[in-house]
Amino acid sequence: MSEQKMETEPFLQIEDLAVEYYSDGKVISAVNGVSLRLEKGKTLGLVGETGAGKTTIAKSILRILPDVGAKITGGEVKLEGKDLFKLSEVEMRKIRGNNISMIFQDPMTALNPVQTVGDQIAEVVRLHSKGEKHDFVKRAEEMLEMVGIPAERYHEYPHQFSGGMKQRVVIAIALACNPDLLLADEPTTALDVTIQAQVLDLIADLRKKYNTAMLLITHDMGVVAQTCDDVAVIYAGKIIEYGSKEQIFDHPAHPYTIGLFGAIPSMSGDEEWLHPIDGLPPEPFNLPKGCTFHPRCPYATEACRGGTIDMRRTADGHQCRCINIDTVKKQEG
Amino acid sequence: MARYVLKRLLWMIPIALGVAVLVFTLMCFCPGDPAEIILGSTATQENLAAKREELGLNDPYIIRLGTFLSDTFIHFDLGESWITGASVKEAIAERLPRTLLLSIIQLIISFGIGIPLGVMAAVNQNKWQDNLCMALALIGISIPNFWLALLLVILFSVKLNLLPAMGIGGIEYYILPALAGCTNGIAAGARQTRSSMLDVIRSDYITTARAKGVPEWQVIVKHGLKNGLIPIITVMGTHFGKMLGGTMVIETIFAIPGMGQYIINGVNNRDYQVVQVGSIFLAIAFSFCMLAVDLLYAAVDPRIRARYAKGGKRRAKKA
Amino acid sequence: MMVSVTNAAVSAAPRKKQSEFMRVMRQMRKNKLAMLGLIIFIAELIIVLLAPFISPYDYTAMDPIAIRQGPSLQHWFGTDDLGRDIFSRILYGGRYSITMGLFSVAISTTVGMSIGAVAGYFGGQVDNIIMRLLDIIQSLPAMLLTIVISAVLGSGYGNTILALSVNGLPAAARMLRAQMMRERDNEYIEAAQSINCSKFRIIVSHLIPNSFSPNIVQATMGVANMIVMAASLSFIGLGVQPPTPEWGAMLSGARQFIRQSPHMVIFPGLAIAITILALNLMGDGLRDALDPKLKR
Amino acid sequence: MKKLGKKLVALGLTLSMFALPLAGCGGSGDGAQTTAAGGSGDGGAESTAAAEVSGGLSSLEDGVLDIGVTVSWETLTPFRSNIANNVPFAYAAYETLAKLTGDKEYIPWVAKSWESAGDGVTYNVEIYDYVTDSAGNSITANDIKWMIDESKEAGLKPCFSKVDHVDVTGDYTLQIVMTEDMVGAFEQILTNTFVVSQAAYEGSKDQFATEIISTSSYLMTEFVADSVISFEKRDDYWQKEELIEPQNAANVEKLSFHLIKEASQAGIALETKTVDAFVQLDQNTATQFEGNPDFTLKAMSYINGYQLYFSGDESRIITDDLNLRQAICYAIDTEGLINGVFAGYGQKMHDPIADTSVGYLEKWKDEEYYDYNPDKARELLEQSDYNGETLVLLATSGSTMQRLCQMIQGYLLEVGINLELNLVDTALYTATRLDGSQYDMTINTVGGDSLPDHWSIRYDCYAYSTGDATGRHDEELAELLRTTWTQAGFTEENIDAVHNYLKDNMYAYGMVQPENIDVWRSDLGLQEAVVTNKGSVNCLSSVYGE
Repeated sequence: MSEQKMETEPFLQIEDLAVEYYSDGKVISAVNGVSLRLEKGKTLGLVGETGAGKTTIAKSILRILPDVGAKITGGEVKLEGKDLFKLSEVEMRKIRGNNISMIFQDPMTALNPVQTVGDQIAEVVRLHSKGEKHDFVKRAEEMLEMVGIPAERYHEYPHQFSGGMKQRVVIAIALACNPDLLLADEPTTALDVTIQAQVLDLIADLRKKYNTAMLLITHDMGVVAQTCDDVAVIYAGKIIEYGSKEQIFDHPAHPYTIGLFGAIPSMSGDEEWLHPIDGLPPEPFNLPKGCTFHPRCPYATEACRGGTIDMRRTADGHQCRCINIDTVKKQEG
Repeated sequence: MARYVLKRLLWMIPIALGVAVLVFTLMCFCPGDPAEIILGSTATQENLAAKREELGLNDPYIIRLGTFLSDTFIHFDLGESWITGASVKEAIAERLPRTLLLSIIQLIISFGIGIPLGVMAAVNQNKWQDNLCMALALIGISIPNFWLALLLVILFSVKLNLLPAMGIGGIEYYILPALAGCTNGIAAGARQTRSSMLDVIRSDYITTARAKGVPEWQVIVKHGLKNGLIPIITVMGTHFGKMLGGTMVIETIFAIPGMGQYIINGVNNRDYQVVQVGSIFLAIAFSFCMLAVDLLYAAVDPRIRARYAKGGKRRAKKA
Repeated sequence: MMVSVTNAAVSAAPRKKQSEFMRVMRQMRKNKLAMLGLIIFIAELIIVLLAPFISPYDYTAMDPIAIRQGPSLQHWFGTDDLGRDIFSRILYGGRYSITMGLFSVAISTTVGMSIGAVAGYFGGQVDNIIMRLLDIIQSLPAMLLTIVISAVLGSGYGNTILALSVNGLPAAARMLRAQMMRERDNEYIEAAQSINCSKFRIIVSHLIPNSFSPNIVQATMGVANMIVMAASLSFIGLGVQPPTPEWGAMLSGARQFIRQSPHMVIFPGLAIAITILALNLMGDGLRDALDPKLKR
Repeated sequence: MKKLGKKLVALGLTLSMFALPLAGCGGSGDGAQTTAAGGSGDGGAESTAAAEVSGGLSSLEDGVLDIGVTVSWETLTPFRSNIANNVPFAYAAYETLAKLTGDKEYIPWVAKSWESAGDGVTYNVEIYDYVTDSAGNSITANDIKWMIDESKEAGLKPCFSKVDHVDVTGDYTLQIVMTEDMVGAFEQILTNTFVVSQAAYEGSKDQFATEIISTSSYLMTEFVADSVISFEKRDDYWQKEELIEPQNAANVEKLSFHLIKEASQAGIALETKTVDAFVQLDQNTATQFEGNPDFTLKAMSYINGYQLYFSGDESRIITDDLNLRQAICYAIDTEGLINGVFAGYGQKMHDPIADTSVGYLEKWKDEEYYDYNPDKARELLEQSDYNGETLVLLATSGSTMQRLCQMIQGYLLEVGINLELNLVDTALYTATRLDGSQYDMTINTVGGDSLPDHWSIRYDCYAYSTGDATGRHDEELAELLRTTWTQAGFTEENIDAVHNYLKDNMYAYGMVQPENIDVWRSDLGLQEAVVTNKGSVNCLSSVYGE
């Protein structure tokens, strides 16, 4: 459905991914038709409000959606040409933690409280590499040093570490087998600002070292600006704007993206009022027809309410899912 | 850790003393005169009076309590049963292991069957396995164990002639009594495991484990179950008391000469010595098992182990 | 005085209680199985209360011809070894068994909560002594203590209730104390202290209403345990004696005929099992409705 | 709704699964007949299907005769109280000077002979001079004297308190002097003095608590308190073959007695061959084996009957109301009791004392003794000054006693007498039975080897501080009793006089004398069973078909 066909196969290709949840009788379409592309070593920022389906996308790439209520109902995810959804569970397990790994949002609960920190790292190494127990321990100690934790603390338990230190352990686990793709699900949200910077720098150094591609999920535009190459804005399970960082930051085309930028206090101008986007994100089980943003969009026209809204190319070449790009561009100017 | 265990062991002495005083006082208020029971209905008044004097029943309460406590706790002379003259120490040495063996087998079966059932129910929640497990658990809790004991005897000993219906001997003698006694335990274990596993499965470190490529069953058992064990152990600990009590009834049905029958006969025959000393030993054995359960906490959860190591001031929350 | 403390608590804050009660009921209605349990239990209570009118035979009438007959049209549950109709005896027996369970739980919960309240609020030495006493009582298996006490008090309906109520007591006290300890550190208690509420008022109108919900759940399950315990007591010859048609006594009396006329053993056992099943369903529903995070 | 449906289906599925055991034992219900089969009225009848006598003890798989019992010893000490002294293995454990047989005569055992010195209190006893125990110690008169003195001092068995002193008159002869001339007192010493070597007893590590060194023809091989006790025949038994009385013979190689108190398990133990025989099986459980060719039932009169004692205490209305007491006796249908409670195994009594006691006159059985007659009962009730008060019946809470009391309650209600049951456990019963003010009637099974024995503890108003056993003060009856105590006074018309006095004043009403039932595997080929004085088969000395 994307306009131009890239010459070489992209490193990671997601086509029309759709995921539905079932809870007491109601069907919730968390992700309905998401297509993304990521080059090797590059970073893609996935930005949107909570509940827009960001984490679901990451989890469906790794196929670790909690199977009680969630089901992938369509689309495909190709990693270096191989469609992950076609793989058997055993093959998928070889990829998890080895080719693709994930960092989670809340470090406080992301580590197993009854297992030593070192063992948790050694476990992922053991799963994906041959060798004796002491090799894995050595590797785990290396990773601890690499993320700035003294190796002596190998045998300590998660409750003996601070939030920031725990996130470092999670990162050590994720990067222990030098994965090709790193899915970072809001890695710094639960940390305070000073620790946030250290963690981001740590991720950046390690990625440069192993040339790891990263899908960064966040709702913090500052983090996107600092680390991402491309940006995709997601709203109610659909990508509504997709382009390079410069294109999105300099010329946001979709009213929602503009609204997002409007909600950030900019250091330069002294705005009396921030412009929050009025209204609330739509109920996932009965999404509005046509453009899902039209109830909250100041530029909504009759056309927006009906029919499917496709991605359009904007002036500077990035894509946007809005039929009134021109009128919006004129007024925002 | 050793400090904590020592503290708990020292703590058992006042508990044993407390139990001794409590049961002694209770037995004093028991109607019925032991002398008449011993000598039977054909005894003359002089016989009875002599017997009462010999048993010291005429002394005031405080003196009798004093002699009893000094005999038991200082001289470790556990005396003889008033009715049969059999030494209490030997009787307990013979019977306590049987009752404890039966209770511990029941505990192990309850853990052994209860937990996997609970995990299976939690893993495929709301599927047929879940409903079946929970229905089984509900039935298990509802059936009184002595009634089930009778039915099991009919089914397995009489109809199928597989297992001995009564008496003591090899391990096969303990299967039916243990089975009858532990259905409540299995049911409680399964229900508790299911509810704590449901909490655990939704937590983040399970997703982390899955993201690491850990096989599903390892995720559930190694990561999930190990974290869910604390509330399960708590329920099992409290349930062990009920099981030990239940064993007393099961013993009467399966003609197992254990502590239960011993104490019940003691109470019926107003055999004060047997009931008092029997209760003390049952209480001590019970406290040892509860201590073992508490130590299980520490073994399973490092956070508690840390608290114990730090002088163990706050004992693990029992609620 | 202690006993009245808790009754006063319930009446002292009815308004807040009402909404709480409604919320609990709404939540219970959602849980189908809990409603099933509630319906079965209520049905049992009604049938048992109407026993004199709906039981086909007088439960003491002996019919020397129909000794130990299996279930038939005239006698739905068959007759026992003295020719009495088992169906009517189970209806009457329900009065004894269920009320025994209810009363003993009521006593043990009330007294237990009073002790728990005192220990919970005053803390320090008082709490320590009470807790050590409870340790001693709890270090004995409940059945043993009940046996000794029922031997002291003698057999019979009232005495057995007292004997049974002893073993639920430590658990109720401990539970309320633990809950109160948690509630005591909340701000609204400090607020009440700051406007120098008397200690008594704080316990009655603030601490207890917020702490006793787990006790309710435990009480529901407690009734089931007490019924089984009462039946086991009769089984070993203590507790209620056979002239009174209590289910446990019927079961105990009938067990020697299990080979020739098993129906005498099956029906009382089933009656006990169904009552406990209903109570457990209610207990589960109540626990989830009252405090979802309390999924102990 | 779909979710609930699935839950209910699962619930139903498991319910049916649990119905399996119920159906299992339900199925058996129709197997054995359920109606109470009318048992044989007279005692001692064998109701076997005429299975031909075969196999004998050789058909025992493990060569051990396993016998189920309902009473057992917790300790094996020879100094015992009267509790559980009717255990079937008593004869295998210890021998006594003499043995009281099923047909009420004293046969010599360790004692060679004994005779009274004429003054009614002194008796000379001679024992065999070649008696040895299993450890090889030889038994002399000193051992016997030591045993009697020790037993008297221990005060466990009241019969020894009637011994004044014992003198050794020779290596194997001794003289026993009683405190008073009482019929049967000396004989009780003969049958209750265990023969044990003093040296062996004092050398034993725990005074024979868990081991036995006795002169018995059996050696105890295994003992687990409250569970099992096993014996093996000794080959070095001291008595010469030809001098062994048939009641003392040792005809079984290996024996094992299993304690099974649980009523429901007794029948099952027989069915599952856990035991090869059961002594004193509960009558209702025994009906299950009637007409079953694999099992032989042997019913014998029990030594005691169930007696209804009326209170003699002034405070009770029943004490002076003879009409009320007689009305109660006529209101009780003893045949109904026999069928309802003892499944037909029992006989109506004609005196509070059972017919197995020494001194029982057979002619009493032909006399009219308050046969069931509700109209007469109502008539007597009119004449009595009873107007609706609730009488109290005190009894123990054993399962048989409970059913008996409930039936009596039913019978009295029919004629218009309200009765309240006060069922208590044994300990409480022994505490209140002597206090006549606590009850109007009490049921007990008081026996006694001989009549005076029974009478002295029940009706002698000088026996207890409160009068007789129910608080009655009847000097005239006490005089009458005393005439029968001495050997000389133990004549037929004295006994008859007491019988008629009790019958006319109705202080106690003998209701039902149940029959003990011993159940045996038919292939053991039990021929003529030797019967003990307690009314059950003596498993040691009985003859089994070879």
